Amino acid sequence: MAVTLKYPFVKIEAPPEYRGVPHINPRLCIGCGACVNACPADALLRIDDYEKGTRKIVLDVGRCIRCARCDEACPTGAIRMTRNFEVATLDRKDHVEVVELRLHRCPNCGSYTDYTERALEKALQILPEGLFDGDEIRKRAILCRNCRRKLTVDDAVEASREVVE
Amino acid sequence: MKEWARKITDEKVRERYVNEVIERFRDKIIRVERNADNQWMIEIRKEDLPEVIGYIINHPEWKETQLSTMVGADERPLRGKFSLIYWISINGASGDVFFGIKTYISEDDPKFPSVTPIHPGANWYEREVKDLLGLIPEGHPDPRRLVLPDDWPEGVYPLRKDFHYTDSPKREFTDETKYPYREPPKGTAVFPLGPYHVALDEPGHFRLYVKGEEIVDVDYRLFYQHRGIEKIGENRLTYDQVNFIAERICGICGTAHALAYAQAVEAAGGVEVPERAEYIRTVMAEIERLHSHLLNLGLACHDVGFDKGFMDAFRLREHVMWLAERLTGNRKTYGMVVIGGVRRDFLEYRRSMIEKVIRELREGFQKWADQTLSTKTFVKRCEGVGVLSYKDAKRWSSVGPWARGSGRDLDARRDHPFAAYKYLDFKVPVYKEGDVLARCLVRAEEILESIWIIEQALDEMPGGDILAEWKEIPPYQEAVGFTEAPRGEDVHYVMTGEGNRLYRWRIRASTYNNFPALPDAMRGNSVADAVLIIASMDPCYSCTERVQVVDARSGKVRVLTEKELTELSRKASRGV
Amino acid sequence: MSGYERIAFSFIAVCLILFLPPLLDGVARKIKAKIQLRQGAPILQTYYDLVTFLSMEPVYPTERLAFRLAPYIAFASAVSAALVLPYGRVIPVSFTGDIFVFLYVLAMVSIAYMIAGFSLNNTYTNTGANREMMIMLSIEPVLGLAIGTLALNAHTLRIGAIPFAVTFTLSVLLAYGLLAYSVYVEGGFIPFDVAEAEQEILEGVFSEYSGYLLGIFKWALMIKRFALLWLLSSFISIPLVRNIASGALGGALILVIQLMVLFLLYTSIAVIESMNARLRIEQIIRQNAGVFVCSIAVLVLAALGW
Amino acid sequence: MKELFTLTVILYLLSILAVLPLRKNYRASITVGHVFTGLASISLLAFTAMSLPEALKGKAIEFTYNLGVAEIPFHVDGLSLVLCLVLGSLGLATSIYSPKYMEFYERFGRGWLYVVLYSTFVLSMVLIVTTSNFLWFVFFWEVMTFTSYLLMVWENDEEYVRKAGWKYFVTMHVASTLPLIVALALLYAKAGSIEGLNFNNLSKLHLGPIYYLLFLLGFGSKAGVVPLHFWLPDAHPAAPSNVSALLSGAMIKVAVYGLIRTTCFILGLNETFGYIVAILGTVTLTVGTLYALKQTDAKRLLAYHSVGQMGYIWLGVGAGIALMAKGGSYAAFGAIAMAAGLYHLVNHAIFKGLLFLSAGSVLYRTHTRELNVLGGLAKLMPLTALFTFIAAMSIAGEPPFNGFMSKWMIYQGTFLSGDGLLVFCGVMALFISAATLASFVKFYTTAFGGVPTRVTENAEEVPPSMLVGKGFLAALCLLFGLIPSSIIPLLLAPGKVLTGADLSGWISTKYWLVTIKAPGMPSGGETYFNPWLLVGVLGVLAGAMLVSYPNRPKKVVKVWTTGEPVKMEHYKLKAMHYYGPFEEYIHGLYHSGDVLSEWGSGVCSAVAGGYLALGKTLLRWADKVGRGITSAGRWYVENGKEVYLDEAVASPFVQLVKGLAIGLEELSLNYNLLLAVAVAVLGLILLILAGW
Repeated sequence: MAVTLKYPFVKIEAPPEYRGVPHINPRLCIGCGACVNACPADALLRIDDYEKGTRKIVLDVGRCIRCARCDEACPTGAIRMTRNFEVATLDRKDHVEVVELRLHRCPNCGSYTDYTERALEKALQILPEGLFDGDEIRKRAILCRNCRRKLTVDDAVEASREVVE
Repeated sequence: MKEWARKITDEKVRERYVNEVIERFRDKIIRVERNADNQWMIEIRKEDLPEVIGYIINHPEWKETQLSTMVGADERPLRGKFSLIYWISINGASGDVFFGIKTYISEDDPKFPSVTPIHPGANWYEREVKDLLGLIPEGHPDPRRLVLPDDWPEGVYPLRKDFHYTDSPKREFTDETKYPYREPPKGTAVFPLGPYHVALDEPGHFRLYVKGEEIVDVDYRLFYQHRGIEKIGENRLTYDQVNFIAERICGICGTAHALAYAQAVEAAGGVEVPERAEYIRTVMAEIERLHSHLLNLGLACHDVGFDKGFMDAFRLREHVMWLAERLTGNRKTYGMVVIGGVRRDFLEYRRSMIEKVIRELREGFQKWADQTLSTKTFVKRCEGVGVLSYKDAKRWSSVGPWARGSGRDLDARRDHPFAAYKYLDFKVPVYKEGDVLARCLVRAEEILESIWIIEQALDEMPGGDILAEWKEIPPYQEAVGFTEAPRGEDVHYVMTGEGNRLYRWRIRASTYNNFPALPDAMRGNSVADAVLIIASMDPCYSCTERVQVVDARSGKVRVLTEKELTELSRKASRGV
Repeated sequence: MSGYERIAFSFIAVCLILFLPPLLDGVARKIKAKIQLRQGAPILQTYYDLVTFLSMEPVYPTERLAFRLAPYIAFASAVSAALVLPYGRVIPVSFTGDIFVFLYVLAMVSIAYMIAGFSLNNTYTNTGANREMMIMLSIEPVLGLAIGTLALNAHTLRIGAIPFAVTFTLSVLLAYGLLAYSVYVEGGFIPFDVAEAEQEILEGVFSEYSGYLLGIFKWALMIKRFALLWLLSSFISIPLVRNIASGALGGALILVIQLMVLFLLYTSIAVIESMNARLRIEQIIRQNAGVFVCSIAVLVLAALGW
Repeated sequence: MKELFTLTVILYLLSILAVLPLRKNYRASITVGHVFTGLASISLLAFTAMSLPEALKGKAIEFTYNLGVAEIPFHVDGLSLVLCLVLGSLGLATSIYSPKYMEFYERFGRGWLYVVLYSTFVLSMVLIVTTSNFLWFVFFWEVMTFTSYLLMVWENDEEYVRKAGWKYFVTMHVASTLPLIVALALLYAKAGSIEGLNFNNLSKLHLGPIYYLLFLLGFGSKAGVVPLHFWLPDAHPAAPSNVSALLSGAMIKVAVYGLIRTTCFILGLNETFGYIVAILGTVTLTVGTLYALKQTDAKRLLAYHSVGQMGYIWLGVGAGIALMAKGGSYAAFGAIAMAAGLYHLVNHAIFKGLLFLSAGSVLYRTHTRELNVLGGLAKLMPLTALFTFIAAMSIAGEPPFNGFMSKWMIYQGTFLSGDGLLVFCGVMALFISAATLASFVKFYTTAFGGVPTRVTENAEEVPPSMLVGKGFLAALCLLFGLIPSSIIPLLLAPGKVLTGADLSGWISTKYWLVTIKAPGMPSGGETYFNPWLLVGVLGVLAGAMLVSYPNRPKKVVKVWTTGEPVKMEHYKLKAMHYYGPFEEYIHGLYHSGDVLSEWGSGVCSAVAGGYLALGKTLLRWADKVGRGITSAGRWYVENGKEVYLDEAVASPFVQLVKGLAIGLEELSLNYNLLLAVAVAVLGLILLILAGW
């Protein structure tokens, strides 16, 4: 009536509540970086490359403390705590997950913005209908900050000009 | 609130105490301020430190006073000065007051009179501010390094604000930088214990000066893996993030730390915690106590070779671990406590799980206790061993079962009611013998008390929210948070800052106050009992780390293969 | 006794001496694991450990011969001592028939352990050696009284002859008890395993041994335990069948019973071990001294002919 | 055969004469002196070897020296030869060892005097064990005591040496010489003539139990038997190590010889007496060894072990006497037990001599004998370490060394005696054997184990001549351990003579196999031991393992200090803390040992008081004579710068008086004078009895 098991020769299931190794679902990840901001242990990194126009979300399970803050912060449910707890490995690279996303390119000036295409898509998706002028928002959202500011200033100037005239 | 809690937190008693201090040191006090419900800050000049602190701590009527923590802070960006706060608490049945004796120290003259000659419990604190802030305690009997490694250069103080947390000063290890251990007393040999020793789960070094097997004197050294958590907390992390790092200060009593931190911030920021959250916090703290005490009792058995008791205790502990896993998602580092409440609620099915486990545990533990205490050889090994007298326990400001085994009647749960303890009934077991057996018995009784507390908490738990909304914490507020961790009182001091960040965070784990008393308990005992005595203090266990080597030339982190690792550890340990 | 019987039984004996002890250790470990409600290591684990040790190069902390040769001496002594015990009706290599020589040769295992331990500047190995010596000191008189009682009764000190000649009186039964106690203490079982206490002194002298030196030394200690218990088991089993066992078949019968008693002893030792904590050395000394004083009465009984 | 003996005596005398002209040259005098003593020892060994066949037949060699004024009869039988063997081999070893070793004492000068004393001392012992007249026995006994005293206080600038010497001097005269003198007086009164004091004449007399008591006292105190052992641990270490070797190795054995010679051969076997001797032996071995366990002074430790090992010898001899007296089938077994005691006597002489010489070697190179500060010598003095190890294992009784063989035989003699009391004595002997082992594990490992300390780091191996001396003894340790048949027949001779029993059925020694049979033993119950086969099995097994797992350290690493550096000097158990808990536990026993020792010295001083009172009454008339002698002595000392040939003969005696005076300065003048008179009275009695 031994209470121990012949682990690792038998498989052990973690309970449903278990906070195991986090895993990013690359299909769902929009690269917003909310998880990176929430992570106390710096297990998640955001690496932007404005030359190539890519954003990498890097998850290093070796640094992860399983606090599940990322899980809570993620707007799309892309990063989830799995029930896996067996992380022993001889190669540290096994601990690293990378999600690479394309950064949105400003159609106006052609430079890369600091948000991804998917984030933009998602933001537009969850835009409450009817509250704003959808087309106006959409027009502005796809621009980079500089162009948007410029557009706003231009619009304002134009509007004031209209007022003046 | 229960009757006993009302009595202890009686506002009139508190006022009387505070007034007495103010009366007596009227001309010496610069400023008095109430920081929180039970916390008063008294500012004095640094010359008066020993007198005021000596008065409070050795007050004949305020039983069980102790130096709860001492904080040094670099307040130069704010006031152009360093500050020191000695937090002294009044415990036991006398009342519930924290005095923060604060003083400012200018940068030009970074010296202050040491309190250690009056109260040895200040020993480590003062050495620590010397190491980390460069404030020099004058008249300190043991001014050796405490925290920093041997090869850390002189004059670099990591906790000063002008030291960035990523800085790494150039370090050079020479023979002179070896730690200045005391010379062995005449006719003794050295019996080094640790940092690598099977029975020490923590890298600490004890230098037993032995005559044969008799321990004549003890020198020690700790802080082999000082992680600089406070610095990270002050620089890199937000309030919420700190909570999870705080939980990982210790692998055993994480919740106690997280709770102490959360309570400190809540006290500083005036955040009200929902009652249900308080109950859940209490249950989690008690579950943690259960597993910690079972672990410790098991290890005590293991250290004397009684592996049946060891395995049985761990088997019982496994129930608790399982329960924790179901309740919080992990066996340890529950991640339940956040500022303003808790993260997960106890749903109905979880509640019944708790009841089931608690029932099994009570039966199993009673059987275990019967079996262990009727094992003559075990009792023989524990009886009369490692005696810590009441005087020594008080002298070193010891806390927790370590102090309660020596007759100190203090318990933060009862003396400074936090979380839901004020609504619950429980006993605080105290034994006067001061030996290992007394400490084991304290822990054993506390296990039964914890079970009882959990049962009450489950019965009385109200409904409602589990997390309070809070928007902003006002900057530069100071407060301490305190919990009764399994090893004793944990105290976290926070000084809030701007930009959702702490200005100063001071962690004081219970072992910090218990450890310096170890030599007193070990002197005169046998080498055979050394590890047992150490285990009976229940020192903190550091989390395991992954080995990584920084190649000095390329500055790159190189990951070792298994073979290299084996070879390297062999070389390093053999000093080849 | 025919030559074939001699050769066959000697061969079996050598195999038992060399290869049975790790199995016994494995059995004891398994029993302890079962008592502690664990799965425990496989019964053959001790063999695996031994093979691992023996395949590894040692790391030497000193060049001293005393340290380097100690495992070999210990091994040779343990095996030599075991060789003079009866297996069935055969004593494989009879350089002596005398119980004292057996004990002294067996003590050389401890001496090798002590000299090795003391020959280093290391308080751990020193303490281990120191404790080993003190245990030996404290148990020797009890062992002496047990043998003395048997000698008074059987009028011989020959290991092979005592169990055949002994008549079971009260004193002899008590002497058997003393012998069992001495064997238990000498074998270094819990609560008397202070010399190799892992948590207290990092297994004493073994803290400096590694690789095949450690393997040989551990093997030697296992053989020493085997020899001690085989002595006890022979003393118990031979009188049981001494009247019916004759010829080669009788020898085989004795051997089988010896083995059964041995396993029984090991099992009960494992049970006692898991029910106890390790004692401190001064407690062991006090206890053994108490046993000694009480057991003087056994000798008195024997002298009176009871 | 007689010629060889005469040659021995002459060589010893020659050594005295040869050094007298060399008084100015310290080293030369000692070397020359020891060449002669060495030759004398060889001649003594040759004599022993030649006489062996006779002794084995149970016969004795008898001859007489006629000195004109007196006749000295000699009777050399097996018992004497055992002692001759001891004296010869120890004498040879010390003679080889001493010339180099005595350089250590060069600051004291007087090398020639040392040789004179040494030769006199050894010669007196040779004569004690061979003479067959009780008067001469006592005379030589006194010479032995006196010369040993002077040798003991050689290092007379040390306070403790003078104190220990004085303690020895007083105790020996009160507790050893006095009972013998009394016995002599009583016997003389009975026998009526000097010839009547010949042993064979005495044995025809019917002598009462008082003689047992007197001899027990006289020889017991000399042998250091508890409670009269208190002087020994102080006295033996005080002497230079080579002399300590002789004191512990030979002199106290002579006391055993005396005991056996007088009580067994003259008085006759007595069972009760045998039990008393055995019990005294058991008490002695227990007390002596347990005290030795806590010593940290190398030589003091060895001295306490001398007490302890004497206990073994007494136990063997006592059991032998008791069993032989019992008669019947036990007579033969008793002879074996006595042979066991004698075996241990020989062995103890050899290994204890070797141990003292080793301690001397350590002292010679490190100038200390404090085990607490020694360490690491095995690396620096490998051969000394090896010899010490052999000796240590011998005394600890580990097979296949000689100490084991004799202890084993003592166990056989006691455990198989069928007598509860003797069995219990055997149990204690077995226990103390472990204590001896403990003590010598400590002795060896503290001095030779570990890394060199500050005291020892500059030590190097001792000169070859010292090594040869020790090597000779180490070889004997192995010889008597591995080939017991080389000596057992000789050891059985006394018992054979005493009982007249045929031992062939009881003990057989075939080459290296010893088989013993005891009374009442069931068939097939004989115990036997074959050391060669043991060595063979051990060798094959260890060798096979060594071949399979070769032992070649390619790289030596530091010892494990659990991760923090520890200075090596602090990382070793101090000698004083070995076996701490055990010693603490038996402190009650130590206490009772102290009480016994106090009791012994109390009795001794009471007797001394009475003796002194007697001396006081004689003081008045002896005063003048005493002063005369003293002033004459002083005159000689002061004017003896240029010594003429006639004075060369007298000078040693003058120097003796001077040495005595140095010793006497220790106590108050009154006490001094009293004792001087007491000694003078003693001499007077001797002279009167001798009929001069």
